[in-house]
Amino acid sequence: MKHHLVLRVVSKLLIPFILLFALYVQFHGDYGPGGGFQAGVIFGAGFILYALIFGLETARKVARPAVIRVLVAVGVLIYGGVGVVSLLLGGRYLDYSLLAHVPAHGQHLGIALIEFGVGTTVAAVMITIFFAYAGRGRR
Amino acid sequence: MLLSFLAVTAIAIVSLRDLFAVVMLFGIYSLLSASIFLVLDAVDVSFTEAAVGAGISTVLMLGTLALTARTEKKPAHLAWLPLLVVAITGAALIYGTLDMPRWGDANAPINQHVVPRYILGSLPETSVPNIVTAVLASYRGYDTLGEVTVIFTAGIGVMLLLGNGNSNRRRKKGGRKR
Amino acid sequence: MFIAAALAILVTMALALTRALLGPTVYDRILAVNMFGTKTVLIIAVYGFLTGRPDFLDIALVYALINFISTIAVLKFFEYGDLGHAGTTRRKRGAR
Amino acid sequence: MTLSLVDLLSWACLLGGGFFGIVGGIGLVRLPDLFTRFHAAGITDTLCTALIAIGLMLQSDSWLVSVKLLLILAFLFFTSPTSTHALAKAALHGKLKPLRYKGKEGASSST
Amino acid sequence: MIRQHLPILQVIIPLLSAPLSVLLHKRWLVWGLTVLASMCAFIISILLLQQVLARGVISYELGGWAAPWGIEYRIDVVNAFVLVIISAIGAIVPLYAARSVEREIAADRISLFYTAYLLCLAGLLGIAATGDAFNVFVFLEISSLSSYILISLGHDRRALTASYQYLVMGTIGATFILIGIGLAYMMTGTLNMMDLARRVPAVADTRTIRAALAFLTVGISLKLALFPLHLWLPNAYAYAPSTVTAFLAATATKVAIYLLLRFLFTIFGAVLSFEEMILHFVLMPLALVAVFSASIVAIFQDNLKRMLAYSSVAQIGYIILGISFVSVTGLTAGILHLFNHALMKGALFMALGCVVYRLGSVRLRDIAGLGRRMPWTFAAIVIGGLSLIGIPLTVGFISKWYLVLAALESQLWWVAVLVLVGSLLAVAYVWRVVEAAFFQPPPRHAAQYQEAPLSLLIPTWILIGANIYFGIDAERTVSIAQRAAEWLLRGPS
Amino acid sequence: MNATTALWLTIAVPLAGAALVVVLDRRPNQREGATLLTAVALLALVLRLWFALQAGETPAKVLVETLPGIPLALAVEPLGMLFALVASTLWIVTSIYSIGYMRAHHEKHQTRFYCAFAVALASAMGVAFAANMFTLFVFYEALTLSTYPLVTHAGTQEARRAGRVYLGLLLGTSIGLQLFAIVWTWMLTGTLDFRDGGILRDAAPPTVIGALYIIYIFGIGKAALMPFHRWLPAAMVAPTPVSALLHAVAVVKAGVFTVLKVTVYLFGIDLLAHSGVSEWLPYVAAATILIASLVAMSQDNLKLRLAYSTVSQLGYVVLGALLANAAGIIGGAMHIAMHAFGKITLFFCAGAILVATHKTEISQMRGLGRSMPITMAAFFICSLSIIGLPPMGGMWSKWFLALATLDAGKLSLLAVLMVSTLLNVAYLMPIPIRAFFSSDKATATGIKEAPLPCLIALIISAIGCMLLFFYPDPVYRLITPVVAR
Amino acid sequence: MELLGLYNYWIVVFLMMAGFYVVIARGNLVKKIVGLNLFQTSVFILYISMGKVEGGTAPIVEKGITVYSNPLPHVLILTAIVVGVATTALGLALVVRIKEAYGTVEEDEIHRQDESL
Amino acid sequence: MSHAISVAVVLYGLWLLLSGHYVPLLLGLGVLSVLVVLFIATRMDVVDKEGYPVHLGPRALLYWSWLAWEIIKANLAVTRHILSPRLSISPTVVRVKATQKSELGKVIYANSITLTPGTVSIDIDGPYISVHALTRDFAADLRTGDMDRRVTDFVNEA
Ligand code: NA
Ligand code: NA
Repeated sequence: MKHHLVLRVVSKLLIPFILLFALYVQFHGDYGPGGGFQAGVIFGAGFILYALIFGLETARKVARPAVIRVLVAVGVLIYGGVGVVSLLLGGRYLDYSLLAHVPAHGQHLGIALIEFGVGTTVAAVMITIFFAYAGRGRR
Repeated sequence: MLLSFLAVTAIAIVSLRDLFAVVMLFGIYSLLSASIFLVLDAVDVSFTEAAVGAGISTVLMLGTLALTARTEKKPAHLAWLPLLVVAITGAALIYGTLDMPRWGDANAPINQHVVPRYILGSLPETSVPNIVTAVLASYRGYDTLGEVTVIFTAGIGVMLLLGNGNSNRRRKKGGRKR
Repeated sequence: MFIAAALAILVTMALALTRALLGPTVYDRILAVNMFGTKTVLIIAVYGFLTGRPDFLDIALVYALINFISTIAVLKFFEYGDLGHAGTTRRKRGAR
Repeated sequence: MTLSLVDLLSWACLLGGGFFGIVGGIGLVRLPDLFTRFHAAGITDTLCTALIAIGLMLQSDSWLVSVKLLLILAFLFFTSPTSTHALAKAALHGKLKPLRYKGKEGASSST
Repeated sequence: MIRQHLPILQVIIPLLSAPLSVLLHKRWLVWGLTVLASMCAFIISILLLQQVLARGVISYELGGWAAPWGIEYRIDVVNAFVLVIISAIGAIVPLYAARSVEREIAADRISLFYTAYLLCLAGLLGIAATGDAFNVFVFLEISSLSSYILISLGHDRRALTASYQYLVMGTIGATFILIGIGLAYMMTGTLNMMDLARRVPAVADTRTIRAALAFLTVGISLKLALFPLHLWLPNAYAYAPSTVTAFLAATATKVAIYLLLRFLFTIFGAVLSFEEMILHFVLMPLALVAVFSASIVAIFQDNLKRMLAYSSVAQIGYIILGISFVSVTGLTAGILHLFNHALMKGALFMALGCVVYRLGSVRLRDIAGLGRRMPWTFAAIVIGGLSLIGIPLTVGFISKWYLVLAALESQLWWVAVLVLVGSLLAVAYVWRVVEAAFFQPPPRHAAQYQEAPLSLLIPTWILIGANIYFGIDAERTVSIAQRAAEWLLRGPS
Repeated sequence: MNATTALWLTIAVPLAGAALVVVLDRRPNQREGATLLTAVALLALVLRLWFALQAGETPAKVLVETLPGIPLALAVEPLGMLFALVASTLWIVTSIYSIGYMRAHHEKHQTRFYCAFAVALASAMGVAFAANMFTLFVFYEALTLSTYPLVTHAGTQEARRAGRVYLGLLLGTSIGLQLFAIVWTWMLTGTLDFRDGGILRDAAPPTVIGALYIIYIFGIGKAALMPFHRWLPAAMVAPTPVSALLHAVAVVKAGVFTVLKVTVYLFGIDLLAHSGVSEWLPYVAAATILIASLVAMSQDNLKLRLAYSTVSQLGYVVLGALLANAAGIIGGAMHIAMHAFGKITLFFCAGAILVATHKTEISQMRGLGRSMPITMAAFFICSLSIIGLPPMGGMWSKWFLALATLDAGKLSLLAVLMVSTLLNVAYLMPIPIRAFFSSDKATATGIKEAPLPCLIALIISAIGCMLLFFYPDPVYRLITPVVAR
Repeated sequence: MELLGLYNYWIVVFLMMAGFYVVIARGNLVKKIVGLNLFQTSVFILYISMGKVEGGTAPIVEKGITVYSNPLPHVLILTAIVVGVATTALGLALVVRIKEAYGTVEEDEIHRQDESL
Repeated sequence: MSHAISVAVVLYGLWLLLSGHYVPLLLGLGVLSVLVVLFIATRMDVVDKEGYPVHLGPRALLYWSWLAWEIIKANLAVTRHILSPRLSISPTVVRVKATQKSELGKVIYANSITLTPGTVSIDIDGPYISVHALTRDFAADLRTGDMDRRVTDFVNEA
């Protein structure tokens, strides 16, 4: 759809906004609706829009599958890693209270970290899935 | 009102054979559910359902339609057995609803046990005002680890089934046995 | 007053739903669904005010966003029959 | 309960928005073909949306809320013509012919 | 310090190894990691069982949140035993997989195959370890999704349809479970299993709780392939890669059965489940029909994997039968068979995998006379088959013994007869294989077939050895199963 | 050597022999050597145990506690000793015979054959020395499974079908009925140990006891009580040494031996006598005796005739057990030994004829006595033993059985014994008589005796038959303690 | 009021059963997945309904608000939605592969092909 | 480069508008987020004058207010048609020339056409835009070229 003038121009305008919005949703999930999962979906949606307009090959150059594949795993590892850190700090698995001097702050930090992990994996998986579907069509 | 929209949409989804229309209607269904979630104060759920049901699921279904077929074959006959199964299941559920607590009852067990701690404790214990986030990420953070793992699993699965979108590297082995 | 606006939007949604069900062409359905989506955005905004917690407008924004992207995806599907196409060579519908 | 000017204005906006929404809806159902229905949808996408958003903005007491409403409005104003245009284009390629007015002698040029 | 964290390490070691394996990427590294993780899980499960036997229930509060508020891992003798079963099979399978997978799965998919395997293992362990009803659902889905993936990797295209069918039925099951959990939560306000158990009696006479019980039972029965909800199983097992079949057959349905036990006995309690809801009146006939219909269908299968798959449906029938006696002996029989059947089916499917490795086929007519060419493989099949029949000195006998005993104790002598007659049906299908492999003339090209490689045979024979060892010295397993049964039926006393 | 060690070695040695046979797969001479060596070693071990028993020892060993309260355990007692003696003695003979037979007959899969043979013997030892019903059942099943490859040895369609019948009936009865009865017994008594006087006394009302006993009797399919006898004639497709083993030593004797054990040590003859079962159950055995004899008469195939003869003869042992008195038990037990020697010789003869002439039908054997005098003489001698005529061992067991029917006051059963003796004469005697005295020379041309090992074997066993007439005392003395206590 | 509350549940039950019916009665593999989604989404509505508290608002702590709806069902359903979309993605991927292998996504045609093998 | 910076500023402004929580952590995260977005957007090659017409500046307001008025007028007109009992419409398709040189200009023109009810741009083909009009009056209005001129002025390409 790259030749599609209106779409191309409008989506050029929108995509950075969508991505930024995704990050906003990521980091404000503590205060309002949203969080890592929703952010990941929106972030992925931004890439999906890009791929829809500019084509899969272009999109694959921007989001290289090898990198995305790593990110898929990294998100889970961030999440699980926070749990392991809390184990190492002497707490139960995923007990964030020990991450800071004040338990409540530790909790907040932990929540932010794991939400980030969630967002990473979700976004990467969304992109992966879309690429896989879109790549299957041409033969 | 929204529920009746939903019912209409559901009936249409059941009866239409144009799969494309079905997918579009499913998008509406999701959007409507999301609105209902919002009305029921589940903002986070509404958020997610909109992004997932109306967004991702629709796109995935379209992608599948693009790769498969657009219309459903006409069912050969009315399926009595499934109808019976559905009727029994539905009856069981209706039976189950008969002793449910009154809708919206603040004194229902669901609102009296366990949950007050979350509502009162979320801010002081986790300094997160969004109780849903606090419960999701901390009190029941382990569930969410599982959830991320589920997504991860789906990613792995799609990679294994459909490849990673690299069109140059088509199935080398020449497909499966026919 | 919010209720009046909400009801009006609901009626609009009902009309859009009618069109979505009637068709007759897929494009009619797409149009109807798209309109249904934007009206959902509105009703969410209004509902926020109705319940006195208007700070959930992010959700409405997400709806608008998703609505747009799905519409584009649908159209892409209809123009090219797949979602990964770069769009340099256009394929006739029904070629598959 | 006193009616302030702002309230009055916002209610007018809300009601107006609602009105145009319904009109658009009616048009969507009533008009004869896809291309004419675009115009009905256009009503709901423009004036209906704008009026309701403005009506709500007038009601909000936090500027943040107003800004977000404005953002939503702006977003819709960018995307809705875009999707409509894309849809029309797709329909055209999908071999869908617009209904032509065949009343008095036509002045329309060909596509 | 590590000791107190064993319950969670049990699950997160394989769980986190999965994403780690994606990072490692290289096939042999991933394999190494898989072996390491599954071995760790096995060792941990043994340690946990020891701890539980010595000191009673272990509770582990995740995130440091106390039980009804946070998610709790709660290991008692029942799930400690189940954990051992799963992780034991889980530790052997990767050893076996190394060569088997090489033959059956495309090279560029193997490393992700191990990722999916680790996820499946973690999911199953998670279901068994958790003390939270909703957490069950989450880990159920991890294991289910990964098993759909694993099944779909089968070489035959029917693996795809089998996987799809399983996906649909599994999701229906999971949704039923979700409904059940929801209804139970609605009436009690809690998701913690122990808390549920405490609070259910007060609302036990409500229709909602009954509906919850019904939906949970049906949903779990779908997952455990109780007749007539078993339709997904034969194809899934028949067309999945051999390694996957061996693993799933030995573990997946077992975990579902554990779940059924947990819900019926611990959470809803035997009184509600059986005295009021008289579930055993439903379960027992279904179990018996499963034993007979599936065994008879098994006799007529040409594809041996399919034959064993139907046999699995029958064996699940035995387990459910044991449970439906609602007695200590019956439960002992059920739990014992849970363990024993894992050993036999694991071994048998692995042995069939050896056949696949050499022949690429498991049809009856293709194995004619190969007993001499592949003596160890077919000897394993014979011993596994004997175990399936319930010949003494194999684990199968131990299960049958307790089943018959339980039936007689419940004054149901006819059920005891049926159990034994069912074993004879097993003779029928097992013996077709024995006859074909050893007493039919080999085809002309048979000489080209050699014995399967050691890396396949050794894991297979470890399990065969276990079949014999635990058949000869069943005291330990029996006593654990008995304790588990008493625990389920009478609670901590 | 310690008697306890000898006890578990009786099982370990044949198993080791089986392993050795497999290892020596490619070297036939060494392989057969290993078989013989094992057989001799086993006999030595059994004799060691016999001496121990005579010295008043009762060696016992718990191998492993399989289930709580149900160990896999061995113990020596008189009935088992008798069975073990018979089996281990005849194994040597059969081994010698097999070597000649298998080689002359160019059989394939000989390694499998000798291996299964050895495992079967180990199982038979296990049956003989089982200390409880569970252990007995374990080895009983092992015996079934280890003899299956022998039955299906030929691998032909017919052999496979016979194998199915064999396995189906033996496993069917043992799993379907015997195991059921065992579990029931365990539930009633909490033990499965063989004890003098039985364990079931006071455990259940007489009707239950009766029902349980019936299940046991029919569940012991190896005893070939009608209608569960079909496996035995079907198994005749097996190579002759196998038939000899099955019909004389291991399998069928294990069956009737189990009946005796169950009768004596689980129920106790006193209990049975009061339960009412012994009122009518002996008639089932009697019917088996008569019907099988009649069927035997109608068979032209020699092995089949011998098989039905076996069915009939097993009926004697079962009858002895069912009569549930001292004479019956002694008679039954002795008949195990007597019939074993007699019948194995007959089978050896049948096999020798087959090897030498490739003939299987009785009608083809006229005049064969002139070219195979030794074989036919042995056949004649042992036919006498089966019939129960002096100077053959078979006489003693029939004597005691007759006494038992009198003790039980069942004259009709005595009549059955008489009639059956006549029937035995009718279906056995014509064979040697026609072989020697028929003038049909056409069949005899160019035929020589069977290979030497075959001859040696059948001579030894025929002599054994005679010795048992002149020296029945050891057997008698071995058995009497069982009923004396 | 009592009945009205139940009435809402009954509609949800109807929706669930509509989805369930599509799953088990229809032969088109894509439609089955749609049905599955319908079924699950309706179950989500059931859950969320039970968490609603009369007079309560969204569970995000704000000064001056004391009555919140029950957040726990929301948390659970968030997870369930994610699980649902994961299942959908996987199911549809399977459908794509089935189409490639069989050339159809109709259950009966697939059966026919497998049987004729 | 300067363009990228101005885009970054716009994006950060957006962040601030969205956020509503002005604590150092979130402000910092905002900076980080903007940088990440900018990085990705640059890789995507979407940060150019076409996508981000920040250079148009205040003239936009002027154009938008004019457009708003047009939209209102058109809305009322279309409403009249829809609600008229006899549905007095006369749909036509016309081709109008877009005089803007840049693609951005054409897009603004096309979207403006669509945004005003009564006319929908249905295809862009070189310098020509095909427009579907609900009635011939709408078509005629468009053909005056008033809107085209204003767009061209707005993007400063006249
Ligand atoms: Na959140
Ligand atoms: Na317009």
